[in-house]
Amino acid sequence: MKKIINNVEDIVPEMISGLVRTNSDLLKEIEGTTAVVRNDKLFSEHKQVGIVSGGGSGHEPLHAGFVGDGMLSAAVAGEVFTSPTPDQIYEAICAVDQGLGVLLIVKNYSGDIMNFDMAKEMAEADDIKIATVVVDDDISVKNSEFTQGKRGVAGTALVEKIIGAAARLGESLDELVKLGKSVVDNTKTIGIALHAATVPAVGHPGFELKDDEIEYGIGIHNERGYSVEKIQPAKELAHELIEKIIKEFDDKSGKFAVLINGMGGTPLMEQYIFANNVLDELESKNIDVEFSKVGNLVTSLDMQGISLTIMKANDDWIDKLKEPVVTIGW
Amino acid sequence: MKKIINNVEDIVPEMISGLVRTNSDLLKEIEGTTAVVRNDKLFSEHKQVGIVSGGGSGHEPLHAGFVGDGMLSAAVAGEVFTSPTPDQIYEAICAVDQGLGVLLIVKNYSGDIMNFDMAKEMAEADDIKIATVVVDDDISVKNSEFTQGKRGVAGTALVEKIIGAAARLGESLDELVKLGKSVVDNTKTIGIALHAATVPAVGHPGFELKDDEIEYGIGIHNERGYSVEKIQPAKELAHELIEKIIKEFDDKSGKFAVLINGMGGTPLMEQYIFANNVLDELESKNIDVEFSKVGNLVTSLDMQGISLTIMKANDDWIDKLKEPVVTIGW
Amino acid sequence: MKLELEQSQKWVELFVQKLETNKAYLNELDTAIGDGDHGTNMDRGAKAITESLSKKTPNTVSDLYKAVAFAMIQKVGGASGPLYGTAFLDMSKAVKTENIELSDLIQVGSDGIKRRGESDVKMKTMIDVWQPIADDLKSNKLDKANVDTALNSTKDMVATKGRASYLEEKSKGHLDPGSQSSAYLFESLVDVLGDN
Amino acid sequence: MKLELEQSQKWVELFVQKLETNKAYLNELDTAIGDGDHGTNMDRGAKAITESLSKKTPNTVSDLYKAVAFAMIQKVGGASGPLYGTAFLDMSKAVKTENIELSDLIQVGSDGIKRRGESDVKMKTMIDVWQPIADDLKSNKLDKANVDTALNSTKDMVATKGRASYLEEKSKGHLDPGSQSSAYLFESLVDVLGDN
Ligand SMILES: Nc1ncnc2c1ncn2[C@@H]1O[C@H](COP(=O)(O)OP(=O)(O)O)[C@@H](O)[C@H]1O
Ligand SMILES: Nc1ncnc2c1ncn2[C@@H]1O[C@H](COP(=O)(O)OP(=O)(O)O)[C@@H](O)[C@H]1O
Ligand SMILES: [Mg+2]
Ligand SMILES: [Mg+2]
Ligand SMILES: [Mg+2]
Ligand SMILES: [Mg+2]
Repeated sequence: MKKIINNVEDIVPEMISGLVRTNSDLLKEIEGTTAVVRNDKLFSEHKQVGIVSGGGSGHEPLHAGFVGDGMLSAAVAGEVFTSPTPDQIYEAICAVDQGLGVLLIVKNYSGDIMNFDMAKEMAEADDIKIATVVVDDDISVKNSEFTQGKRGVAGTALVEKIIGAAARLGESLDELVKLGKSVVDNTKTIGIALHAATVPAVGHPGFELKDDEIEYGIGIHNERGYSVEKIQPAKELAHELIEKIIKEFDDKSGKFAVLINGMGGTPLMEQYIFANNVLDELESKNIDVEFSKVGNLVTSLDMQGISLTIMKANDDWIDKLKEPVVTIGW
Repeated sequence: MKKIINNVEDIVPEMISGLVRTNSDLLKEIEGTTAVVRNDKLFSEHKQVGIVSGGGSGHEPLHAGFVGDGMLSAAVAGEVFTSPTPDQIYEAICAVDQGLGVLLIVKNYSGDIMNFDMAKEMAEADDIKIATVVVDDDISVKNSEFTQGKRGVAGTALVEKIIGAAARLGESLDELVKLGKSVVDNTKTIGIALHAATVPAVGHPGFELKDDEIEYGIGIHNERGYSVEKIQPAKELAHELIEKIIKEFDDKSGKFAVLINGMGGTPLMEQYIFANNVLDELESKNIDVEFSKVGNLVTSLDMQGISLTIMKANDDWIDKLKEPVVTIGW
Repeated sequence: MKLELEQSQKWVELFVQKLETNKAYLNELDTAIGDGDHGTNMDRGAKAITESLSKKTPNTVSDLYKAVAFAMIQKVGGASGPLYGTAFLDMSKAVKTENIELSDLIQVGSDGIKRRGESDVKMKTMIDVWQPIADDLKSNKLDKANVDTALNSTKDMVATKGRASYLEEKSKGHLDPGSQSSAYLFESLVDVLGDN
Repeated sequence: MKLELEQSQKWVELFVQKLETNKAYLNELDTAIGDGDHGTNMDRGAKAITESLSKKTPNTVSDLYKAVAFAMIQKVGGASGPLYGTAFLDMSKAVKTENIELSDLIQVGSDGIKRRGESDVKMKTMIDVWQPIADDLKSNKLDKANVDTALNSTKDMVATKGRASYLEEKSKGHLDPGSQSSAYLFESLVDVLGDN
C-alpha cells in the first residue's frame, strides 16, 4: 500500500485539520471532535433547522465538503469506513441547534443507524427537537424486511442538497422529514468498480478483479456487488445500469435528475464520457433530464469506478438542486 | 488497461460532449471543434479581454472546467496529452474576441507553444489584438537557455484564476500580459507520483514504480522526474517539497498562496492530510499563507500523486484568488 | 455463580489482550464479508478500555462494566461500538441494582445487543455467540468447546443483519467477525472461571 | 534531381503506410523519453492525409505537399503536427515558385522545422535526421544506410529541445521518436528514388 499519510491512527483528525485550515472562512472544527460546523457569518445570522450528517470517512467530499450555506450545517467524520460515535454526533447536534430543531441525514448502515440513534437519545434528553431521514438509494441490494435493507450511497449528495435548500428557505423540521423521505423514495443508485479501494488499516484492496473485469453493484465500503463481468464499452455500461435503475420507477414521465459519481480513483475524463452515454441512453428512452451533475461527490477512497443515480424529481426539487451553494465539494 | 471509455479515438469529443451537455447553462461547444466557450448571459453582456487557454486533454478540470465568469472565456482541448491544433485555437480566439483583444495562456511545452503561435499568426491576419502568457512553474526542470525550459503544471490554475479576475475587472490586454508574467515568475510547483498514468492509446502505465517507491519531480504527462525514492510519511514529503520550492524565493516575507493539487487518482483524504503537513511546515518557517486550496485541479489522467504550488503573492493577487467564480472546476 | 471485581478485571484484561493480538485476523474476517475494519475497531476499543482503566481504577463491578461500555461507545463507532457498548452498559446497570447470576448477566448483555441491533439469533451476528453462551451458562456447561461451537455455527448462516447481509447467499461459508470477537470475550471468561 | 507528381504521391503513400504499421513502436519510443503519443499522433496525421487525398486528388506537387501540411497542422497537434506541417507547407511554397532541386527542397523543410521549433542539429530532435539527409542529397549519396546513420546518431545525444529535454542526461541511450518517424519519411523517399 502506498498512500500519502502519516500514522494510520491519525488519518481522520489530520484530514479534518487540513480541511478546516484550508477553508477557515467556511468551516471550523467542533473542539475535541472530528466534526465540522459552518463558520460563515450567515450561519449565525440566519435561523433555520440545523442539518447534520456524517458517517465513516473515506467518502470525501461527502459530508464535510457539503457543509455551508444552503446545504449541511455540520458533518461528523468517523474513522475510515466506520460510523462516528454518538458523543461526536451529539456535539454536532448541539452546535447547530438554533431552537428550530435538528434533522439528521443518515446513510442506511447498521453502524450509522445505531450511533445516530444513540446520539438522538442524548439530544432528546436535552429537549432538542430532532428527527432522522435515512437514505437507502442503492438498488443493487434487495430491500427485504428480513435484512438490513438497501445501503445509502451517492444519492445522499442529492438528498443533502435538496434538504439543505429547503432548510435555508425556512421549512420546518416536520416538513423537512416529509420532504426527505419523499426524495429518498425517488432516488435510485447503482455502482460499478474497476478496482477495489485500499483501506489504510488493511493495506491491500478489499477484493481482487482481473485486468478485464468489473464488479456490478458495489457499495461505497468495498462491499462486493452482485456480479463480476468482463468490462464493456462505456455505452454498454450506461445501457446496463440504466436498464436496472429505470425498472424501479413505475412512472417514467415527468422530470428527472441524474448524478454521475466518480468513486475516487477514476478521472473526470471517464466520468464525462460515461455521462455522455447516459444522456444518450436516457434520451432514447424519452426520459426528461432536467438536472445533471458529474464529479467525485461520494467516493470510496481510491476505488476506481463510477455510480449512476437517477431521481424522479419535480420542478421544486430541480430548482433546489440548481440553487447556488457555498461549499467545498458540491 | 481498464477504463470507462468507448473507442480510444473518440475519447476527447465524447468527453467534451458529456461536459457540455451536463453544464449547458455554463458552456457550449464551438461547432466543429473540441473547444468550449462561455454560454452564460453575462458573457455577452459584459465586455472584456477574452481569455483563452487550452492544451492536451487528460488534465481535467483544467482547462474547460475553468471556463466561466471570472476565469476563462474559452478552452481548447487537444487529444490526450497532445496540444490542440492551430485551427481549433483560432476558432476559440474568434469566438471570444469582443474587440478588446484576446490573451492566450499557454503551458510551456514545445507542442503547445508552436500550435498556439500558429493560431496567433492566423488571428493576427484577422487584425485581432492578441498576446500570450507562457506558464512555466515546474521547478523540477532546470531552466536553461539551451533547453525547452521549465514545464507548465498545476500553477496554471492559479495563473488562470488571477488573470481571469483581472480581465473581469476590465484590465487591458497589455496590463494582463504584465500581470500574467509577474504571477508566473512568482509561482513554483513540484510534484510527486506514486503511480504513473495510463494513456488510453498506450494501454499501460507510462513508467513503473515499486510498491514502496515514489518519483519526485514528475510532469503532468508521465514525464519522469529527478529521482525515485522510498515513500515517506506525508510530513516528510511536505518537508522535502517545501525545502525545494522555498529556495526559489529570495524574499520569504510577505504573503503567499498555496495549492495542494491531486493528480487524478489520489483521494481528497490524502490531499487534506498532506495540506495539513504543508501548513505546519510553512508555519514553522514563518511563511504567511493567506490563501490555500486543495483538490484535483490539474490532473494527469489516473496518476496517483500530488503536487505542491507556492506563489509569492500580494494583497491584490490574494483578493483575486478569493473572488467567487462560476465554473465547474475551481 | 457470580464474578467478583478482581475476576471481572481479569476477564476484561484477557479480552483486551486477545483483541490486540488478533486485530489482523478480525480485519481479515471482516474483509471477506464486511468492510475490513472489525479488528481495527475492536483494537481501538481495547486501547480505550486500557486507557480508561489506567486513569481511574473502578471500585465496583458495575463501574468496571460502565468504563468498558463508555470506551466502546465513545471510541469504536461502526456497528460493534454501540453493540458492545449497549451490552456492557446494560450489564453495568444490572449488577448495580440486582444481585445477579452470571448467566443472567450475559443474558442481559445479549438482550441489549438484540435491542440496539434490532436483531436476533440466526442472523449471523454476534448474537449467535452471546445467546448460546448465555444458555450454556444457565445449564452450567460453559467451556471453550461450547464457545467454538457457537462461533462455528455462524459459518454456514446467511447473514440478514449487518453489512454481510448485502452479500445474501454469498455470505455463507465465512465466520461472522463480530461473533469471533465475542468468542474471544467468552474464551476469556472461560479462562477466568477456570482459574477458580 | 527532382520529384514529379507521381513519385511524390508514391512517397507520401509509403510514408503513410510506414506510420500506420509502426504506430505502436513510435509510441514505445516516445514512452521512454516523452509522453508516449508520437505514434498515435503520426497515425492520426497519416489517416488525415489519406482522407484529404481521397477527397481531392492534387494536380501539382505543390498541392500535394500543401494537403499533407494541412492534414498535419489540423489533425495532429502536439509538437510533431506544426513541425511536419511547417516543413511541408514551406516545401509546398518552394516547389510552386521555383524550379527546385530535391536536395534544396528537403533543406527548405529542414529550415522550416528549425524556424518553428527554434531548434537546430544536435538537440536530439527530428532535425538530426532532416539536416543530414538534406546534406546527403546535396552530395548525391542518399541510401537507407545514411538514413539509419542519421537516426542512430540521436541515440547518444542529450536532448535540449522537446519533452525529452526534461530528462537531461537520462535522455541518452534512446532513439528520438520524431527522428524515427522522419527516418520513415526518408526511407520512403529512398524507395521511391530506387524505383527510378
Ligand atoms: N444489527 C446488528 N445486530 C447485531 N450484531 C450486528 C448488527 N450489525 C452488525 N453486527 C455485528 O457487528 C459486526 C461488525 O462490526 P464492525 O465491523 O466493527 O462494524 P461495521 O459493520 O460498522 O464495520 C458484525 O460481524 C456483526 O457481528
Ligand atoms: N522544438 C523542436 N524542434 C524540433 N523538433 C522537435 C521540437 N520539439 C519536439 N520535436 C520533435 O517532436 C517529437 C515529439 O513529437 P510528439 O510526441 O508527436 O509531440 P509531443 O512532444 O507534443 O507529445 C520529438 O521526438 C522531436 O523529434
Ligand atoms: Mg466499518
Ligand atoms: Mg503529446
Ligand atoms: Mg466492519
Ligand atoms: Mg509525444
